[in-house]
Amino acid sequence: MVGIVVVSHSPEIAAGIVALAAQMAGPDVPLEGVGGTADGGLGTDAGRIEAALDAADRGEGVVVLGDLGSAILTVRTVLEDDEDGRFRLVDAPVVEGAIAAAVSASAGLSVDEVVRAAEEARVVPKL
Amino acid sequence: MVGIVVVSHSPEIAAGIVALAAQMAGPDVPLEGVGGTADGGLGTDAGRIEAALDAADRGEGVVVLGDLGSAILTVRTVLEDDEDGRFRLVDAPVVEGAIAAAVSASAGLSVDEVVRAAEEARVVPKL
Amino acid sequence: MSSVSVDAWMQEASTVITANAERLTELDSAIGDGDHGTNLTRGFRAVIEALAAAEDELPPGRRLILAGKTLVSKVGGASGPLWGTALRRAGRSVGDAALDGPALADALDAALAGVVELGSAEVGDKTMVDALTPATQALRTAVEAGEPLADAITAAADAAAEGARSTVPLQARKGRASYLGERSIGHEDPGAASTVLIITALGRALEG
Amino acid sequence: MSSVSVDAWMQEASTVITANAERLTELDSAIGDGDHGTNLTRGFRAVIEALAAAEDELPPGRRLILAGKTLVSKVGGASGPLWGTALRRAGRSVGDAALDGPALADALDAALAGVVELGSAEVGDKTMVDALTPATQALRTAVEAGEPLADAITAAADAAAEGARSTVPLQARKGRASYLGERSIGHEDPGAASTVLIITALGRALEG
Ligand SMILES: Nc1ncnc2c1ncn2[C@@H]1O[C@H](COP(=O)(O)OP(=O)(O)O)[C@@H](O)[C@H]1O
Ligand SMILES: Nc1ncnc2c1ncn2[C@@H]1O[C@H](COP(=O)(O)OP(=O)(O)O)[C@@H](O)[C@H]1O
Ligand SMILES: [Mg+2]
Ligand SMILES: [Mg+2]
Ligand SMILES: [Mg+2]
Ligand SMILES: [Mg+2]
Repeated sequence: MVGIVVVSHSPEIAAGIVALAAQMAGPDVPLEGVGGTADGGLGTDAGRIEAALDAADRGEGVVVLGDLGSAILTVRTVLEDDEDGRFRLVDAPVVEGAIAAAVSASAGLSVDEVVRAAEEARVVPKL
Repeated sequence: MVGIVVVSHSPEIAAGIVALAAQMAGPDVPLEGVGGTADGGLGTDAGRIEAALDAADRGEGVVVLGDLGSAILTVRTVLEDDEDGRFRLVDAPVVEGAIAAAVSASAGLSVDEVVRAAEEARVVPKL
Repeated sequence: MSSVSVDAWMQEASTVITANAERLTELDSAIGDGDHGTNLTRGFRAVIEALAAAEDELPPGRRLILAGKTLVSKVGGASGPLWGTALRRAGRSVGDAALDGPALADALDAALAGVVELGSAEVGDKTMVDALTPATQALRTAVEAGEPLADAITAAADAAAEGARSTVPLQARKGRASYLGERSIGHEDPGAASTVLIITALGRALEG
Repeated sequence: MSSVSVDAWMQEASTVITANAERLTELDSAIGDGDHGTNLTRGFRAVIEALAAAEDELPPGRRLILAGKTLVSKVGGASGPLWGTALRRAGRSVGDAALDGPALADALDAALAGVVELGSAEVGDKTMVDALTPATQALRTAVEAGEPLADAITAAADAAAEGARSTVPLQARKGRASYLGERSIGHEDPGAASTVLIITALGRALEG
C-alpha cells in the first residue's frame, strides 16, 4: 500500500491531519505526520522527516505533502539522495490533499493515482 | 480589521492553523479556531462556532474557512440567520487559505480582498 | 381530520433511531466515519428533552424550529445541520397551524428545499436527498388524491425505503463518502437509511 | 597560491552571524517569522561542532558536504535546506582539491545552481539569490582576470552587499515573505543580508 507523509510547520496540524485522514481512510494506510522543529517550535525537522519517510514506506511508494514552501524545501533536500523515485513530493493543499491521498491509498491505488488524487484536491469544491 | 475563523473537524488542526497564521500575520488580526465536537471527538460544534464568530467580529467582516464539507454545512446553518453579510464563508484550502486570509487582514485589506486572498490560495504554488 | 403531533413524531423518531443506531453506524462505517447512528441518537434525545422543557402552548411550527435548532447544536456531523435545517424549514412552513395532510406536504417540501439549498445534493448523489425526495413526492400525491393521512404517510415511507435502496449501486458525490470515489459503490447511504426511519415515525405520531 | 580553509570559513561565518543575529532576526520579523538570526546561529554552531569532530584528513569537499548536511538537519527554516544544499553542492564541486580561486569560483557557481534548483527563485524575487548571484559573478570575473583571491573575495562581498541592498524596494515572490504581497516592499531580505555575511567571511578564512 502507498504511504503518506504529512510535513507541517506545526506539530498540531500534522497530528490532526493524521487523525482525520486515518478516520477517513481506515487503519491500513501507512500515515505519518511530522510537525515542528526539533525543539518544538514552528518549523521543520529534517531528521524526523527522514524517519517518517522510512516509517511510511511499504515498498509501493510514499506520497509527501508539506504545508508551506520551507517544508517543501526541507523535504526536497532530504529526498535529494533518493533517486529511485519511491518518494513523491506533491504540491497540494495539505489537509485536503492528505485526506484525498490517504483515501486513495486505502483503496489500493498506485502511487501515480495517489499523487493525482492529492493534486486534484486543489480544485475539488468542498460542497 | 477583518477577522478570521477557522473551523476544523480536529481541535489540533484548528489550534495549529491559528498558531501558524498568527505567526505570519502578527498579533493584531482577530483569529479564532474551533475544532472538534463538544465532547472532543472529530466533528463540529455549532455553539463554539457561533462564539468564535462573535469573538472575531470587529465590525469589518469575518472570513470563515472550514476543512471538510460537513464543517461548511454547520457554518452555513449557524449563519442562516445572519443576513447582513458580515460573515463570509469561503471554499478554500483550510491551512493555506487561513494563512493568506490572516496576512491580508493584517495588512488592513477589506473583507472582499481577504475573501479573494483565501480563494486564490487554491491556485498559488507552494514554491 | 387527523394530523401529526410534532412531539410524538420526534419521540417516535428518537425511539426508532435509537433502536437502529447500530445498523446506521455500520452503514456509516462502510462509507463514512461510523458516527451516523450515534449522531442522530444523541441529537433526537436532545430534541425530546428540549421539547419537554418547552412551554405547552408553543405551536407546532415553533416546536419543529426548536427541534431543528437542537439538532444543529447537538450533532457534530453533516446530519446535524441537514436535519436541523429540514426541521426548521418545516417549522417555518407549518407556523401555528396543525400538521394535517396538506400542511405536512408543504412542510416536507420546505424541508427538502432547505436540505438541497444547504447541501447542494441532487437525486442520485447518494445522500438523504435520495430518500427524502421520493417520500415528499409520494406524500403530496397521496394527500392531493384525498387519501387518509395514515395511508399517505405509508406511501411516503415506502417511497423513502425504495429511494434508500436505490443508493446502493450509486457512487457518492456529496458528503464524506464522496472522498471514497468508486469505493462508495455497493453500500446503502446511512443518511438515506435514517431518513426512512424518520419518515416512518410520522405514521406513529398521528392523532385525531 | 592562497586558498580558503573550509573550517576557518565556517568558523568566521558562525562568528559574524552570531554577532549579527539580532539584526537578521529583526529583518526577518519585518517580513517573515523572526527566526533567521536564531536559525543560522544555531546552524553554524552545529557546523563548527561537526567539523571539530570530523577526522583531520577529511578533504575540503567532504568538509563542505558535512557542513551542508549539518545545516539541513539543524535549521528548521528555509535557510537550512537552502544553505545546506549550497554547501553540499559546493563540496561536491571542490572534491579533494584545495579551495583556491578557480575552485572557489566553481564551488560558488555550484552552490548558486543548487539554491536555484531547490527554491526556484530568480534574481529580483527578493531572496538570498539576489545576493549570491552577483557575488558569484564578481568572484569569477575577478579570478579570471587574475586578481589575488583576497581581492576577488572583496569584490564578491561588495557585490553581495549591493545585491542585498537591491532587495529593499522589491516585492517578495518566494519564501514566507511572499505571503505579505506588497507589504514586503521597503525591507531588506534577511536571507540576502546573511548571504553578505557568509561571503564576507570567506575573506577572513584565507591561508597560504
Ligand atoms: N451535502 C449533502 N447533502 C445532502 N446530504 C448529505 C450531504 N452531506 C452528507 N449528507 C448526508 O449525511 C449523511 C452522513 O451523516 P453523518 O454521519 O451524521 O455526518 P458526517 O458525514 O459528518 O459524519 C450521509 O450519509 C448523507 O446522507
Ligand atoms: N524559495 C526560495 N529560494 C531562495 N531563497 C529563499 C526561498 N525561500 C526563502 N528563501 C530565503 O530564506 C530566507 C528566510 O530564511 P529563514 O528565516 O531561516 O527561514 P523561514 O522563512 O522558513 O523562517 C529568506 O529571507 C530568503 O532569502
Ligand atoms: Mg458520519
Ligand atoms: Mg462525523
Ligand atoms: Mg524566518
Ligand atoms: Mg521559520
